[in-house]
Amino acid sequence: MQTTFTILLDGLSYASYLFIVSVGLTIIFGVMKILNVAHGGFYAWGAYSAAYAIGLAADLGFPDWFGFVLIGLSSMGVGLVLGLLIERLILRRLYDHEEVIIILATFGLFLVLEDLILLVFGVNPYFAYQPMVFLGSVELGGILRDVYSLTLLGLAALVAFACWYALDRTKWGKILTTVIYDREISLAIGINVNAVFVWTFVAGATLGALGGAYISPTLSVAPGIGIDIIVLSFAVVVIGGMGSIPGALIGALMVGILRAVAVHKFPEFELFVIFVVMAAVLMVRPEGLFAPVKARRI
Amino acid sequence: MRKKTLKNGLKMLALSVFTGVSVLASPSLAADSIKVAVVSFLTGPAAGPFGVPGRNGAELVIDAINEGAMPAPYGSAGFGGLKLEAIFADESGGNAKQVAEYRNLVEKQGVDAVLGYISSGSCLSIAPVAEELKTLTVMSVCGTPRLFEDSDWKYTFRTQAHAVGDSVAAALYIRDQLDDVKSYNGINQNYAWGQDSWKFFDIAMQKLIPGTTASDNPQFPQIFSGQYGTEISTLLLEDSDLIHSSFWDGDIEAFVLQASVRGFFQKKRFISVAGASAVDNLGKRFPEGTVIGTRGEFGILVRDREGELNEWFINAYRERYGVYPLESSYQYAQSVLALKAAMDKASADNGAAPDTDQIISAMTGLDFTSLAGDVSFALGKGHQAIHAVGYGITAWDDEKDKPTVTNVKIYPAHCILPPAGQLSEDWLAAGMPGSDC
Amino acid sequence: MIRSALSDATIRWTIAGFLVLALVGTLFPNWILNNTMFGLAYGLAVLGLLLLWRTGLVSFGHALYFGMGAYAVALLERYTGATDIVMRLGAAMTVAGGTGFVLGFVLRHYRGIFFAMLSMAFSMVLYGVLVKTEALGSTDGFSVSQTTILGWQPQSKYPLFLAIVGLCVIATTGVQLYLHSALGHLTTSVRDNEIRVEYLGYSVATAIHVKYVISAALAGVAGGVMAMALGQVDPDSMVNWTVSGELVFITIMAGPGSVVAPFIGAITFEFLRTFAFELAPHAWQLIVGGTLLGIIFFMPEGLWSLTRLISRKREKVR
Amino acid sequence: MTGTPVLRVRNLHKSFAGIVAASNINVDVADGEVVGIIGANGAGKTVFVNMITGYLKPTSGSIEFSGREITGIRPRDATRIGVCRSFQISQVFMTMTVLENLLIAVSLAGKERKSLLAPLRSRERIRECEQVMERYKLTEHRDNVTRTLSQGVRKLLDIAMAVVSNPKLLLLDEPTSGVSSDEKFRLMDLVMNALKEQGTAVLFVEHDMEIVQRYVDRILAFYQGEIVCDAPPDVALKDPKVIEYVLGESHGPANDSESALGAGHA
Repeated sequence: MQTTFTILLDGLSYASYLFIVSVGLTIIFGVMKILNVAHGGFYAWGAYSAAYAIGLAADLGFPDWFGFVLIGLSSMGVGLVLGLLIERLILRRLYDHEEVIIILATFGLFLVLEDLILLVFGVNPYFAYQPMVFLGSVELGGILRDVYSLTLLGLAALVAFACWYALDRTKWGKILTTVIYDREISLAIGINVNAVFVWTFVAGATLGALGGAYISPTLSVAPGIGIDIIVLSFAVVVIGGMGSIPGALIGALMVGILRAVAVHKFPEFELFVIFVVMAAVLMVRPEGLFAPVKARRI
Repeated sequence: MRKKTLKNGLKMLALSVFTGVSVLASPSLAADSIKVAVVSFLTGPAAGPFGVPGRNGAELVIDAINEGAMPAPYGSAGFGGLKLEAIFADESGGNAKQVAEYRNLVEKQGVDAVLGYISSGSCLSIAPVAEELKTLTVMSVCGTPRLFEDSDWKYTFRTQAHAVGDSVAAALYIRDQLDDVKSYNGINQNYAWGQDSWKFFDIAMQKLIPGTTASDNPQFPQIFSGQYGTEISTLLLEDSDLIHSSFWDGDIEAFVLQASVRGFFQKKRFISVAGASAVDNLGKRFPEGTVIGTRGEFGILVRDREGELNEWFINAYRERYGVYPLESSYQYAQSVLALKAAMDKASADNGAAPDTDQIISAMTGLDFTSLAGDVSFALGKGHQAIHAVGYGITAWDDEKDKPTVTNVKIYPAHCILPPAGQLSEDWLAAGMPGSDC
Repeated sequence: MIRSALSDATIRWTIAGFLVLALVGTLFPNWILNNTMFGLAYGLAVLGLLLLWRTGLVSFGHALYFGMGAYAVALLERYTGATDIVMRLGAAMTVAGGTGFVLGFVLRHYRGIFFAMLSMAFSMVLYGVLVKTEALGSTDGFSVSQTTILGWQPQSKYPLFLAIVGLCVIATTGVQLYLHSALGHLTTSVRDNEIRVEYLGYSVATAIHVKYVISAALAGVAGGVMAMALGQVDPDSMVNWTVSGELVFITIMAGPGSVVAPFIGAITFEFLRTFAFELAPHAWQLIVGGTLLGIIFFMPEGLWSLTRLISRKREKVR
Repeated sequence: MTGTPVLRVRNLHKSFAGIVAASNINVDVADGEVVGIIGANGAGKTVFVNMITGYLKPTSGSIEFSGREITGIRPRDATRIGVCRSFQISQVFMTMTVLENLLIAVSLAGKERKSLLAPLRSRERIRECEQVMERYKLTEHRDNVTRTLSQGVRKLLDIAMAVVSNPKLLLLDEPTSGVSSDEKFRLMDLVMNALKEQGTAVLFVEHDMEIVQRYVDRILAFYQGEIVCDAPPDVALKDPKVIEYVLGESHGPANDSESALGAGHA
């Protein structure tokens, strides 16, 4: 019982983290049909800039809670700057290329972003533990847990709610849904698809950066942290259905809980199990468990 | 017509094979200096805690020896009279990349010898290539006993005692200093070093403290994964009293930070085989009361120990780099000293500028003095060093406002390592005959 | 068969080119020899990807076969002690080709992004297994001892180099002959119009399956060659998704123009990497990534388009 | 009508999620007969063609080809036994030349699969393709990439590719749609004469009544998935039902979206 509860909680908190990162990826794919490998770069940049800012603020004597402000600011900054630059300067010119070529271009971007991190932030790991220490711990299921990791659940719920609200309850959401459904019709009825693409990409990038920034206090922020998260979030997005937000939620929950069960009970299957599920979903239901409605034109 | 060209082509091909074979030059050292690559992690999670301090330790001692500025017995200038020109290379990127880099160092940059390597993975993959390229390679930090127990190497040496010593010393220390350990578990990295460390610790515990029980669910996260929430939960849920860990790079710092927020160190005794770098790097954030080792008479364990070499090293290092030398600084310096001792001996036996074979025969089975203890190449047919290993308990020194260790206990080599010619697992299984500590 | 092969100009030039490489190889210092062998290994894998690309398919999971080939060599030695080149390459090809044959039954129904993703998922399954299994070397991988050639232990790297060059000649010739056969021309047909191929009476799935198995076997051989040339296998530099990405990168860089392009591309890549790493160890990925973007923007046909540029200039001069 | 018909369709029925696209279709086509299929958009013409060539599986009913049951057969198997088709939107290999297109078609038409491993450009194959190009007046476009050719030429190529295997039954889906009006008779003359030489039975879907009248032996008029008239052209075109349901609407431009198959693959 206690074990089950702990596994569930570990899984949920890991799933929340995966969801925050993956939802950006899935939004970008849904609207722009781009599978963005550079998303791992946004994640890493978010983590680095937040960790750097938190460390700097601590040295300057700011209170520990200020870290939360910095997390928000740095993810928005990264999303805005990198998102705008990359969409405007690079992706914009590639929209008429084959989708696999675009994937490859984002792979190139990812490599570039990785090394820019080394050049800007250096090669040593950063520790931005202040916000985690600030929130302390609480006993749940017989063991102490750090409150910070639990707040991930709340943040994920917030992100999910915000996505739902923006898509379902605002005019912007209607426009977005139209573009997702049919790009040509949207153009025909006068929607500025270019603007939609830019802001979608910025929003997706910001969410990726937010994932990195928010998780940074709980890990050592070191070169290469963006590599594993890409394939994990690909797995999440593919399992749930590329382009589907509820899909990303389900995918994240499945991956998170599977991983937690594996680590607790069958550690040697930790990585294996995630990709087996990914492959299985692709084989049985290639469009994912929660594929968004598509305008079929065949 | 076509046939003829083909025939001629084949002839030339045969000729070129022949010349290709004969062109292979035999290794020889340059006249007045020797070029040595020093390999350690210069980027990534292992750079701060291990790679850079190791590199600095080597650099400091190399420069001092080149200038003849070391205290006795290393006061003479140069390595067998030769100046050592060091190239510093990065160890990160995985084993395959290290092998490629090693080939580049030897074949492209033309180094005469290679010194260093922290990860056991690197050492295991480099040794066969060193053999192939006939290049003297002195390993500094890595710990897996497989290196010399699975094979014999001519060109590879290791100045660091292997993981069995660390594990047996750990079990001895627990027996001698902690009285309430009934059960234990471990969190170790998922590669040679982590796997070996846990395996040997487990056997040593069973032999030295009968009645204790090991958990059936030891954790093996991937190296450099940096995030241990789930593993910490797993360990906390169990009722093991003591947790063993051989984490050494940035992972130990990440683990300690994540675990201390969750009250891990109030609930569990923690023994860290090689995490002393975190004691310095995390300062007050490192939990007091942790059993800490440095895999030898290195770093924080000997920080206050007297002795000319040790004091010179600490002072010179602090002067140059502004911080205390860490475990890896000692380990790299120890490799440089081994090279110095061997080359001095080889040049005394053979005249100036010894060649690789002469250095190798001088180094084989050599006894030499390290910064804070003695070392001898006693295992692996004279290629694997043995030395004493110690542990202590972390504490905060309020007066000096710096971390310190108490209850330091050093176990001599014969208590913690198998005698020559015996495999570690056999020796452990036999109840460690000859170990009388 | 041989005569018809030699009547093909590309094949003649390819053989001549490799012959020159073999001859020049006698003058190479070891490090160039090594890097060239790495390049040739990558080239073999890329040759397989080129086949798929001409069909309009991009696999983001060919590190699966590359890694399998490499591990086949390492495990064969570990469990049987065999170090002979024929057995090593045979094992690498069989394991990779066999796996490709089985997975091909699934993958042949996928296109575009789904093909890319499913390939990636399969390769990451292998990665997950290798990294977590101690018996398979976990993150350390294994060392691979020097290769013997029909029982002979060469004292230098050159004989192995020569054998690899020979292998490349066979592979390139084979692929070129295949591409010129009716079945091979179906590559482009399938990319252009699957419906028409079906209505001409041929199974698109079979056409793709054949290509997939060939490309898997080539990647397997490539992994085997890499293991022999390097002397080490490990999951992160041979099976992880970044390796698949690198292979696709070289494919794009080389361009689909010719069966020689993969080798030119791969050798260029290997030297680019070596020098970039030496000159700017913290910026080499930046250089590689920037090159990739540059090629996508300015050279959509890859490096091979340079040769066409040269030949066009020559025509003008005439 | 004597002997076994080339095509015998009995009680064919097809519905998509409850919507009936074809029902109660009974047709016999004799050797060498030319049959025109007319009907308004959405009347079920292309669905019918798609069922016979195996792209769609009928919900019920049976299709026999030369006395052999072929209901629900796969397209490639239909092709192999001699049921071929052309497409409303020409389906050719756009990045290849006319010769290469035909070479592929010829090599796949070979009964022996071994030939697939031989070089594509064998002398015999090229000769065969040259004959086909001669017959369909494609010789001048021999080495042009099809992407650069006019719709009419592509249509011709499309049909030529369908015919190289000498099918016994050929289905042409709107052979003149998208072809300019001065080209269409030239095209149809070429095609129908060539087919007559081979003795191929032809079923063709057509909106253009001029074309229909000129070439067919018989007309099948579709309305809401059913055949409302099956008669020679002079009879059928005067049938009141045909006039009301078919001709009344069919003079507008052909709408591409009707085809469940053609669009999206262009």
